[in-house]
Amino acid sequence: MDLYPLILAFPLIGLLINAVLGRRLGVRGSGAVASVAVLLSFVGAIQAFIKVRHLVALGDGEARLVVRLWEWIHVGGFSADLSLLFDPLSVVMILVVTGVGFLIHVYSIGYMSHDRDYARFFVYLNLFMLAMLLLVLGDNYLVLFVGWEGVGLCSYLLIGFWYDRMFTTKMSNAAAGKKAFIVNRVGDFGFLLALFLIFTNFHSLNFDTVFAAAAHHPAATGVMTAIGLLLLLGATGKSAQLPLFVWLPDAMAGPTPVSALIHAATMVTAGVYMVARSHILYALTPDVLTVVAWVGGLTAIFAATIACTQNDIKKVLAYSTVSQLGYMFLGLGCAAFGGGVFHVVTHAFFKALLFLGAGSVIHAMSDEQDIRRMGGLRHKLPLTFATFLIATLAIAGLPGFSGFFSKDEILAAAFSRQPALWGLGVVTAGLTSFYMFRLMFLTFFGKSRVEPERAAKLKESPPVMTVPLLILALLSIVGGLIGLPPVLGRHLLGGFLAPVFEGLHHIEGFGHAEHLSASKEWLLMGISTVAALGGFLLAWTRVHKVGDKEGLFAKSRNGFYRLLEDKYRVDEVYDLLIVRPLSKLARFCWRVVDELVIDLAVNFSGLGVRLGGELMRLFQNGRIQSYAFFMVLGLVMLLIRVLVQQG
Amino acid sequence: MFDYNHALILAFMLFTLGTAGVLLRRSALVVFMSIELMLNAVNLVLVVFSRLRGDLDGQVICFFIMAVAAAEAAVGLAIIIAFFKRKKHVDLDRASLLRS
Amino acid sequence: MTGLLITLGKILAVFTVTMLTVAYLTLLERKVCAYIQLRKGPNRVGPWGLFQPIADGLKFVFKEDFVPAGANRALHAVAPVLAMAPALTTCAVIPFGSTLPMFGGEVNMIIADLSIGVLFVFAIGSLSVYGLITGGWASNNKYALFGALRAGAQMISYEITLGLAIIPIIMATGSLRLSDIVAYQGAHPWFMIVQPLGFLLFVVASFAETNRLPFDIPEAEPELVAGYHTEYSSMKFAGFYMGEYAAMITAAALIVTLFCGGYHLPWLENLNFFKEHATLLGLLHIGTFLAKMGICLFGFIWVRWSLPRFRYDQLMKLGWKVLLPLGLINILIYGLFTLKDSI
Amino acid sequence: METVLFYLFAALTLASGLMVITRRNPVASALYLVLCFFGLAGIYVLMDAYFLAAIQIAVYAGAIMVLFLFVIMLLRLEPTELPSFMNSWSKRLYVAVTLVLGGVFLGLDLMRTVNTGADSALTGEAGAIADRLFNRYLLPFEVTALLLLVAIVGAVVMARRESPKPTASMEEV
Repeated sequence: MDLYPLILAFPLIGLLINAVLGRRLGVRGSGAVASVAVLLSFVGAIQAFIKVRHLVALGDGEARLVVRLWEWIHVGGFSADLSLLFDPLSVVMILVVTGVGFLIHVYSIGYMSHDRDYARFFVYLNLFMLAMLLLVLGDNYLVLFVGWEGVGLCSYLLIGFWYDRMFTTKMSNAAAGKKAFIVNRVGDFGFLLALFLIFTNFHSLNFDTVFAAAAHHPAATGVMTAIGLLLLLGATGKSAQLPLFVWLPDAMAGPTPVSALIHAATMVTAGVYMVARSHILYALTPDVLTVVAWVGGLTAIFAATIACTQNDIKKVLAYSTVSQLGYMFLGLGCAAFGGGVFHVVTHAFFKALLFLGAGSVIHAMSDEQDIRRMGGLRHKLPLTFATFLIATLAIAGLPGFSGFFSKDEILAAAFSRQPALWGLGVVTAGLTSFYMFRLMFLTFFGKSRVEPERAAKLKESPPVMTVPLLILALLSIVGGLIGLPPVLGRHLLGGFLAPVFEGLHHIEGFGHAEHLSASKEWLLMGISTVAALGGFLLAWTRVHKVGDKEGLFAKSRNGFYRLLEDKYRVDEVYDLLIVRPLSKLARFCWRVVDELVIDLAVNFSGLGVRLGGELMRLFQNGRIQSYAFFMVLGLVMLLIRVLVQQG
Repeated sequence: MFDYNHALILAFMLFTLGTAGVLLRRSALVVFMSIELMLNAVNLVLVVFSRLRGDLDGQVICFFIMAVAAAEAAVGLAIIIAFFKRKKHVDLDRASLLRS
Repeated sequence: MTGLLITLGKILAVFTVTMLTVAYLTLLERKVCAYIQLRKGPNRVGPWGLFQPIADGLKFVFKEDFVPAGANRALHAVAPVLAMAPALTTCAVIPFGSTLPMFGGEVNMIIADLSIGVLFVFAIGSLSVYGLITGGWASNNKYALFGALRAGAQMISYEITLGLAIIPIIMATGSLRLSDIVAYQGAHPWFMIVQPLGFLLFVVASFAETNRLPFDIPEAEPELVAGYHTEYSSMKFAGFYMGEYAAMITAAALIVTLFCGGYHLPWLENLNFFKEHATLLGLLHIGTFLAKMGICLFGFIWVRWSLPRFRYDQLMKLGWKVLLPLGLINILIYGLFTLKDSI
Repeated sequence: METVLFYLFAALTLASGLMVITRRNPVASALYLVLCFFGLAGIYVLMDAYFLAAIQIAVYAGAIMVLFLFVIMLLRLEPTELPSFMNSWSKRLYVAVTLVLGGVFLGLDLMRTVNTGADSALTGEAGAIADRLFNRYLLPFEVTALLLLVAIVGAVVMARRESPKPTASMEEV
């Protein structure tokens, strides 16, 4: 039985069941319903994968299945169907989304077992799966946009899931959710404008039509550039790139599985997916592609530097996510669309693993997130420690682990296209290694700094949480094998995705990807390995060795460190540049425009009406006979007019 | 045969008398009667034109006007009675319930 | 010109006969009353009191004409005329005979054979209430006013029954002309037989319309002194008095015309003898009409001295809740019969 | 003959119409109105509208005006003051404007003539009108009947004696 056409139905059914019956099912029942729903979707995804792979193997270039569900909008010259597009790109995405999603669902059963609102949580999670699948599977920009907004909504709902708690002393969870939503709106605004431009220029929002039209009759350069930049704006919002990344660290207010699922593994990669999907449009405007690369590169190093100084276990991972997303954009910008997607996949594995591991730690630590109060946990949480270590090795890019291959592919592409960004990438790789091992050392090594009452309750998480960790750990190790560099073997993923990026070959400058020579490949791999090891050594010497000494967390640091610790004060800058002027403007609108101008106008018009009423009152005097008089007057006038007219 | 023009002028004068009554008299009853006067003037016009056109429809409409006038009289007089019960007068100048 | 003269002559004749009948009806009433009450009645003026009406008339003329203080003089004076006029006017459309050969032609024994005779009767009949109301109100006397209001209410109420009672007759004859109705009864059974319910209703309503007992609420001596003519005396009172009797005569004439075959006398008028002598036939018709009317008038008087008076609420209840529905049902039944025939 | 009668009736109608609106006493007004109706009925007869004439008398004079008289008597209305043209500014205005405009209208109207050549000698017999009423105008006729019923019910409800204990708010009104 083919489940893939129903892939959207399962999460929908799951969320409906949970919405109605969730509270009666109990946390296990409710979680089981949600998990099974996602599992069925995952099975459908696997089926779709097999079919698509079969089509790819046939090699006639049209490796795609379209499931048309129904005609959605048909207005004038505009039509949009709700139809699902299964091609290699979307299949890879749904495999990751449903696969990782399933593991996280299972994990959530354990993590949320003590929460009173588990049903609502699983409803949101399923809703998220639904929206994400819609986003990835839609065969036109409109469906993609619906999914796009849907995941944004779920993100907002889940960040503010514990709406009654405070995230930091200054910010409530609800406020964090609002921040995410509003920052995303900025990006969505760009996205929408891009959609309008696409429609006005290509008269369709369907991917095929748009790309075919764009490839053969590109619009004016300015328009194409605008479309590319506006789409990029949308992507930076959703994927937390410069300058719209500020919401992601605050999104850590949500439950940790949410951080793993949405804010690390899946939703934030929507931007990457969208850019990869629109590769034709970007290929037609190389300048924009350069911008993409630079945005990615700068974001990567920017976030990596911040991550080096953070003390909240989830914050470190959040900035790490931003940084890794930057990598992906770097890859996209260097025309390594396949590489970007490859990094999406590997990153989904190890970042989900990291977050879930962090969640396991937090769970064990009774909701303590500050690594300054951890240390030496490897004895108490052996499984968590082991998996976390694997993930760290993977993200740090040590050879053999998944992260190594995907990062290497991106860096190779950058090397051939934007050497400067390659340098940035290598430095980032080193920084990544550094902050991850710093996190490792502070959390799992050294002496325990755990508060006694928390230490008493410290114990390994239940199997329902650790089994997903193990599976993800396995994937983190072997995940890279699907994309081996040419010198080592076949690039399975690249071959699979090739039909998607077929169109690129017809565009000047994007012919067959020029492969680096084997020696250069080896050299590059070596350099990144060295960078990773360098980061590890730096962490070893600067953190692990001095870890227990006084002053490690002291405030007396140099200015740059404090700047990093304060996340470059981007939030403050935004506050100063945007939020405060805006609120000043709003205040101006309130005090001056509204109260003085509008209210006055309203009052004046009211006065006018009143004066008019006073005037009319002279006639409406309540006396029947005066009414009758005016009637007769009118009648006589009318008659006179008629008579005069006639003769 | 008499001049139908004169019948029309008679109707007009009757209507004017009725109008004057409606406008000038203070007693609701007399105003009501003046309205009947106006209705009758209209009836006369209808009958004259019915005669001129050789069509009975005018007279049929007259009939309907009379029937409606009867209904109107019943309701109108009931209103006057109800009004009188409250106010002990039927003076339109002092009838100002519409005035707040 | 001859036509006008003939018409004037007929008017004169009818007026004279009616007024004479009125005069002697008063005598008749007193006589019948007396005999019903085992008395002799007036018998001093002339043989069997035959000159009594003349004496009464003279007495009225010489009485003081009193107008109460605060009365509306003009209306007070007009009221008796208003009371009498409708009754006399109604006589104009009643066929009191067929035709008489006169002045070298046939003369219809009817003053004005209107095509809307029945409507005319009702239109004029509805005016008779004005005399009572005006008189009662103009007297500036509360008894008179009450009497007037009651008279008005009663007459309006019973006029509806009166109208409903004869609708089947109109349905049968298909004409509003009274002579047509009489002619119809010459060829068919009298409506009295065909329409017993209608006849009954009409008679009862006629009693009420003429303010005769048992419906003489407007006068009602015990409660209202003398009702609307409490403040009347002399010839003005005589006006009301004569008006009442004239109304009685009109009512009797209508009953005869509408229900009792009018001037027709079955069988006898079909004799060959009368076919040869048209004048005799005409005279026979007139005589028949007068005789029937006399019987009717006697009935009026008989009822007056036999039945007690209704209370006001009983009267209204009877009118609206009994007679009116009965009249409607009568129309319905007759309509169904007609429908059956036509199908 | 007919012309003479017409002017007689016209004069009667106009004179009594004038009386209706100038009498102080409402009873007098009502009686003059009845007279006015008689005049009109006469004119109807002159135009061979017999049925209407009869209905005019029966309905207007016989029913509606009796109702008026009833009400006047029931309410024991005192004779009202005639309009005091001299002391009411607004009424003076009414009269002036109405008369001026009415005069203009009448003047204009007198200049026009209706084509009286086409006198149809149509007679408004009961049968002919009944034919119209029950064939072409059956629905309006039925609706009128319904209207009368509604009017009766409405009148009864409205003029009904109010509940023995009126609420305070009703009293205030």
